[in-house]
Amino acid sequence: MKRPRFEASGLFTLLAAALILGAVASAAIPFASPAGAAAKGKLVLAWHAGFASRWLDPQEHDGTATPDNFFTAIHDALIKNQGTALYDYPALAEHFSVAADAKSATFTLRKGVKFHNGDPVTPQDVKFSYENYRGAKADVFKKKTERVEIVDDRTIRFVFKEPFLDFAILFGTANVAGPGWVVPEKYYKQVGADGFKQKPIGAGPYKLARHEPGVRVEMEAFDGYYRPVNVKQLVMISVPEAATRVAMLERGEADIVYNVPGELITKVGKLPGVTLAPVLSGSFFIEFPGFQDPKNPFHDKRVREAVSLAVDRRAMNQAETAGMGKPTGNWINNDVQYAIEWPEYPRNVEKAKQLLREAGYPNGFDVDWVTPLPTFYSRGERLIAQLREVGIRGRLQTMERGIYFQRLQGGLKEFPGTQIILHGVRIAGSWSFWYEGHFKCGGFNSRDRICVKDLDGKFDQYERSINPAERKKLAEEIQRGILDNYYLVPVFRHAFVNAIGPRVVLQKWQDVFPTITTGYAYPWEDIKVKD
Amino acid sequence: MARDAVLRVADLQTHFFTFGGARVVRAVDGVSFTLHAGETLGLVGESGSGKTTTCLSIVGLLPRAGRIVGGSVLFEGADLTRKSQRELRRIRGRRIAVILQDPMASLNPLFTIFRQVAEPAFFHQHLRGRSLRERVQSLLRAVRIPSPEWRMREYPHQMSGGMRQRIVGAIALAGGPRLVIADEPTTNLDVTIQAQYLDLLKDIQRETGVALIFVTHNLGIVAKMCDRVAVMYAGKLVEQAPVRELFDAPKHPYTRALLGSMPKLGSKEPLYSIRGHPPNLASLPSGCSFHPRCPDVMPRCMTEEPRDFRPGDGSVARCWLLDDVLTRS
Amino acid sequence: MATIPANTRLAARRTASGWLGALVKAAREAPLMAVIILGGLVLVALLADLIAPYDPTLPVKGAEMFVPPFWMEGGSVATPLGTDFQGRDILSRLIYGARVSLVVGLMGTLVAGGIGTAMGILSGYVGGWVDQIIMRVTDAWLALPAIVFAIFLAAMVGPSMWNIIVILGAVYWTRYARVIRGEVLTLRERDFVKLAEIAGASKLRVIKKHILPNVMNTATVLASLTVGVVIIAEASLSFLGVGVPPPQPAWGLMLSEARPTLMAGQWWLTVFPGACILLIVLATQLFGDWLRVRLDPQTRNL
Amino acid sequence: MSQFIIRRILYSVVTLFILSATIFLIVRLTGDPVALMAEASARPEDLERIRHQWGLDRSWPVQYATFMQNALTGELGKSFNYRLPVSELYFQRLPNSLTLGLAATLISLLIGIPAGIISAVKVNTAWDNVAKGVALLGLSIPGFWLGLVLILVFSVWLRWLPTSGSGDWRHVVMPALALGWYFAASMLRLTRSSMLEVLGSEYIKLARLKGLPDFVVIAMHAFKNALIPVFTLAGVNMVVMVNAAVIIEVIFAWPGIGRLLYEGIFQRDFPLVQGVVIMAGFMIIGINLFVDVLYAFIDPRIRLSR
Repeated sequence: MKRPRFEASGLFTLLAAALILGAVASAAIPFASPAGAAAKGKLVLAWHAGFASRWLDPQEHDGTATPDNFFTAIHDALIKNQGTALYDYPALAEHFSVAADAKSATFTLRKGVKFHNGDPVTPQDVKFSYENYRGAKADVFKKKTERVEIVDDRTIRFVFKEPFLDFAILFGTANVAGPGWVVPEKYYKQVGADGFKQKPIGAGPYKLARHEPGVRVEMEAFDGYYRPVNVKQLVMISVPEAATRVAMLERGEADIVYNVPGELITKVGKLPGVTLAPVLSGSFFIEFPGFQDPKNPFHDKRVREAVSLAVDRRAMNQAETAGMGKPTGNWINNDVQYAIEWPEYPRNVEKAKQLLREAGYPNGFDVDWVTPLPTFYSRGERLIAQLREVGIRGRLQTMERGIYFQRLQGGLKEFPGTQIILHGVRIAGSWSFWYEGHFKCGGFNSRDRICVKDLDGKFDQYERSINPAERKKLAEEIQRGILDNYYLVPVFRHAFVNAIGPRVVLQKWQDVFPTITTGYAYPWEDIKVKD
Repeated sequence: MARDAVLRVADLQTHFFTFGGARVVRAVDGVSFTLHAGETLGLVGESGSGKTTTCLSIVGLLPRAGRIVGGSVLFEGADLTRKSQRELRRIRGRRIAVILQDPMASLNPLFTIFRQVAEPAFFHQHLRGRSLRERVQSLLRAVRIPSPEWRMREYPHQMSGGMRQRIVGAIALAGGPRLVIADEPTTNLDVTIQAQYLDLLKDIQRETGVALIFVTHNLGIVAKMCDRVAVMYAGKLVEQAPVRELFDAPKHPYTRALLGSMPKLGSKEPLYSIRGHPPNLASLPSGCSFHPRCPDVMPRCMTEEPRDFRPGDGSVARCWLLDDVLTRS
Repeated sequence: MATIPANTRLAARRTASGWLGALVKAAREAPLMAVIILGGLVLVALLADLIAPYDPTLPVKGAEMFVPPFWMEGGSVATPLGTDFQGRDILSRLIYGARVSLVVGLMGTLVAGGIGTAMGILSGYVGGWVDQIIMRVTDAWLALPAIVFAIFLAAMVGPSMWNIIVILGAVYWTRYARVIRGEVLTLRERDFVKLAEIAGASKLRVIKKHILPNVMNTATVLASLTVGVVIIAEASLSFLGVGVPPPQPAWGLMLSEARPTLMAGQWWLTVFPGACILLIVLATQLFGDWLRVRLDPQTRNL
Repeated sequence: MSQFIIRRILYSVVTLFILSATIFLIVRLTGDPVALMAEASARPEDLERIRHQWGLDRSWPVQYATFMQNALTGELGKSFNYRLPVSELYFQRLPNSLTLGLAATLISLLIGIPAGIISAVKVNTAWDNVAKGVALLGLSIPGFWLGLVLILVFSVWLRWLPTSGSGDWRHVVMPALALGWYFAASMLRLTRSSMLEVLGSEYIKLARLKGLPDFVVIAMHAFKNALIPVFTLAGVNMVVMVNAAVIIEVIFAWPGIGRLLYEGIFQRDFPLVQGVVIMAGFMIIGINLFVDVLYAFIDPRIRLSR
């Protein structure tokens, strides 16, 4: 339903002002905004982490999953991931089309779309946002883009040097890159990049009311938004301690709580009026660093298969996320382009032992270290206990988060001897980002720990190919190659369990967490609160 | 005596109970003496003989484990041992004052001289403002403090030991007391200041007619200051006499020993030192407590505790020797 | 002692009041309570391998997670104090935890005491610019948060119990140094030290012969007070995720790992480790109080 | 007096220098911040870009020189994470930390000192034992456990107080109690022993012999003298409470400096960590100076001798 536009010319605003004064004096009826149902009520969201101010500026999107909360609240993009749309939900752009040869893409802006400060969203803003973008994947866009043409007062065309097949996915996925998120050029230049991060202006459903860096962000409904905004005040508070978040929920101080810890899932589920929202999130998988070396026990495919057979994915899922996660087949989440479905791996301790005997390890072997993704140490401990049952004896190695990532980027030399890494990650957009970051030789995280030559070769071929059908075939071939040879052993997709308080209107939790590509509660404008 | 008795102590007993009463120390064991206005009584004895405990018993400020278990202290017609703390507080500092031994520690380092001298007058005489200031200045002049209006604004650490002891003296007088107890006031002063201080006390006594108990172990001071002397040993008053009689004809062997161990100007005789060491007050020797160290010890001394004998020259002594002398003469 | 004014004629009477006073008196005479608790803990720590029913780092075969203590409904005698979120036996973890906490507590105090005493003596006795430098370092390091050290060491060498000991030592030696320095300053003026110097003793000899023995009782009293502080600090580091690394059972880690369960009603997962920490700190404080009075009344003002 | 001030300024400069050098070095040894800042699918050249952007590619001595140079002009650099000048971030959070620190100090004083006095005056009685028990309890309960129990009881069950966050006075009560409780115990012990020592002194005996009411003897004469060591401890505690209340701030989601530092350390936000620690250094110097001036005000002996 399109809301009637309110073309406030100078004269009319004066009249309206007089009207308001009269109304207030007489019966203090809340001044109904020209749009349909007025936004009302307040929603408080308790976060599990601190906010970094840089997350308020899409121009410096850091590629992680968290900033999309703020992008979707304060800013808006031409096309974005929302609901079941992976990347192509039309937002600021009424419609868009990608040329057949994928060498250009044209977007037509919605009429009368405005920024919070009233300035209209113009193609020049879109051009500026795209060219000035320096966040994640900025180099990919720069390398492949020829120029940005402003066709008329509502149309922009991006012309590429060569076929840019992944353009739409990169451009439209909030938790991958940010050039598609439009910022007001005049205001951005006026306050500068850092000033913008303190008082951002966007075209999103909420405008910033108050900002305590790292602690609290208060937003108010922007009535000029092209979709109805239900909740008047949206408040996000950073509450690092899980127990406190649950207490806030119990006491009604918070309406939505992110990341309820494993131990509290059952209890929170039983709280009166509270609904759990177990969003399938990061995928946890086992990596065998340096298995290419013949001396490494995991060099033998049967040993790797034995590990897969030894892992009790159901028990892990039940213990860690109260059964709300999903034991996986493919280590790549199914909500990304070209990801293949894969049946859940079976558990068979006897077959695992038998495989180990065949591979020459009748009474198992010792693993120097089992290193889980930091703070998920309990999963590491469970994995060790399960592997011990088949004779693979490992010891837990814990690290502080910063050091863990630094070690990963340090490559094989940081993981000498026989080691197992239980890594967990969530990347949106395309399966190729997973492969490139976590499997390819020289990838950001995988570095030189895996390096399967033939699969890397196919991946280069995939990157060069411009024929979508060929790319899809190659993508499936590569993924099957990984899973058949157990180069990586998927464990389970853990559930990022959130909790929704009694004041939020919903039939099922998916009403508040509709977007499948994220664990967060956007689009914000659709959330309703009981008054 | 023509003058009325200010203080009459009869058979005072003060014991210390430690370790839950298991160990009882009879610090003061039956002490009796009388004190008249304007008179100075010297209380003499080795350390640990009960001198200070006697004084504290009089003002009712015994340390935690101390208890008065017998005898009476009559002062201005009332027995202080019967009085409650509240009543005693109205007497302390107003009717009975005490001068302590260590001038460096007797004054509160954080308060001005004025405040500390003014407190008794402030609380007991309820003097305020101008009259209080004048009172303090007159007191300081009485103890011969130069330019009192300036000095009273200063702090204790800005004054010498002698000056501070005079301030303590002024504090003692602030309440207009009838009895002043000076507990070894000059021990910590060097000799020249000591003499000045003693003259000062003498002048004050003459002007105010205040009764004075002078606790010391220095017999030289006793000779100079006191009218009567009481010698204490192991919690008991072994001899009591006017100064002249005591120095000329000491009755009790312990008194003689004390006098013997006092160096005299120009004499070449070896100093006499009492053999043994002071008794353990928790387990006193049988009979006369001094018998293990007494040069004239008799078998009787070891078994029977001597009683007070009055040879008639105004002195009292608690020693069986006197018993024989009396019967013989 | 404070002077309680005497009152009227009284027969001899006991001074202590009621059984509480007697208890304290007993505790003050010989630190019965402290000796019992500490002795018991040391014994438990030494015999951990024998008395602990299960391996503390592995889940108990066939036991569920979050099993309550045996006396509660759903509890079982096989796991008397219940199981944690990994299904591991809490009793065994507490027993092994005693070993870790004692080692961290004692060794941490030793490191802090060692450095602190040395620095204190150095700055107090040698004086001059050495004193200034050490004092300025103690001032400066008061501002340094322990977590920075913790992560720095974990980064360089990998997290381990010994890291924690070094870190806690590095953080708490400054408090030691200040107290010991104050002590040495007064000692230095004392006659027997002056005489030793006049007699030609070298600075080192004076320190060894005169300063150190006199400082030792202050150091030991401070040590007894620091053990408790160090153990609680270890729990705090675990809370921040940089404490003794899992799966090693340490009381501080058990307590901080189980804190969400406090909200979930499974109180025993935090109460048992918390009670153990309370016990050991109580014992060391009592021992400290007794030591303080016993060794030297002068240290009463610590 | 001027000689005293010059000496103190010299001390402060040396202390700050040592502090800044230590934190500069240690923070850099905790790891490379760029690894955390870059996105999951970044490439090596991305890392170089970020490293250059923040000047982390220059040698350490050069970085330290620029850091100190800016610090002297009060500019503590810009936080990687918040893109705000560190000083601005610090002063935004400082009032919260000061409120919490003061409230906790107040609690520690209001509980610690009176209890210390009572247990000193009535030594070895039931009161004394109760006070000693409270002190022991205080020293042996970890702050975060106490914090969570407080939330559970007062906020979830009794619903009297808000669970966390900042706002009106009701938000401060529980965090201040959880933070102040430990320091109340140490304050109690020190007050008790300091009072015991003073009550045994000659001038207190003389004050009693003057027949002054007990209240005057204890509250005026004794307490004022006992106060000096108590103030030193209160000063030191105050600094710790403002800067090291990270655990309480995390539990109660209190927007203080402790949390800022805690997140800064984990995210290797070098300028933020360095800036906050330097400011903590300033605070220590300031409070030490304040306590010394307070001494001179209380104790005439000090006022004249310096």
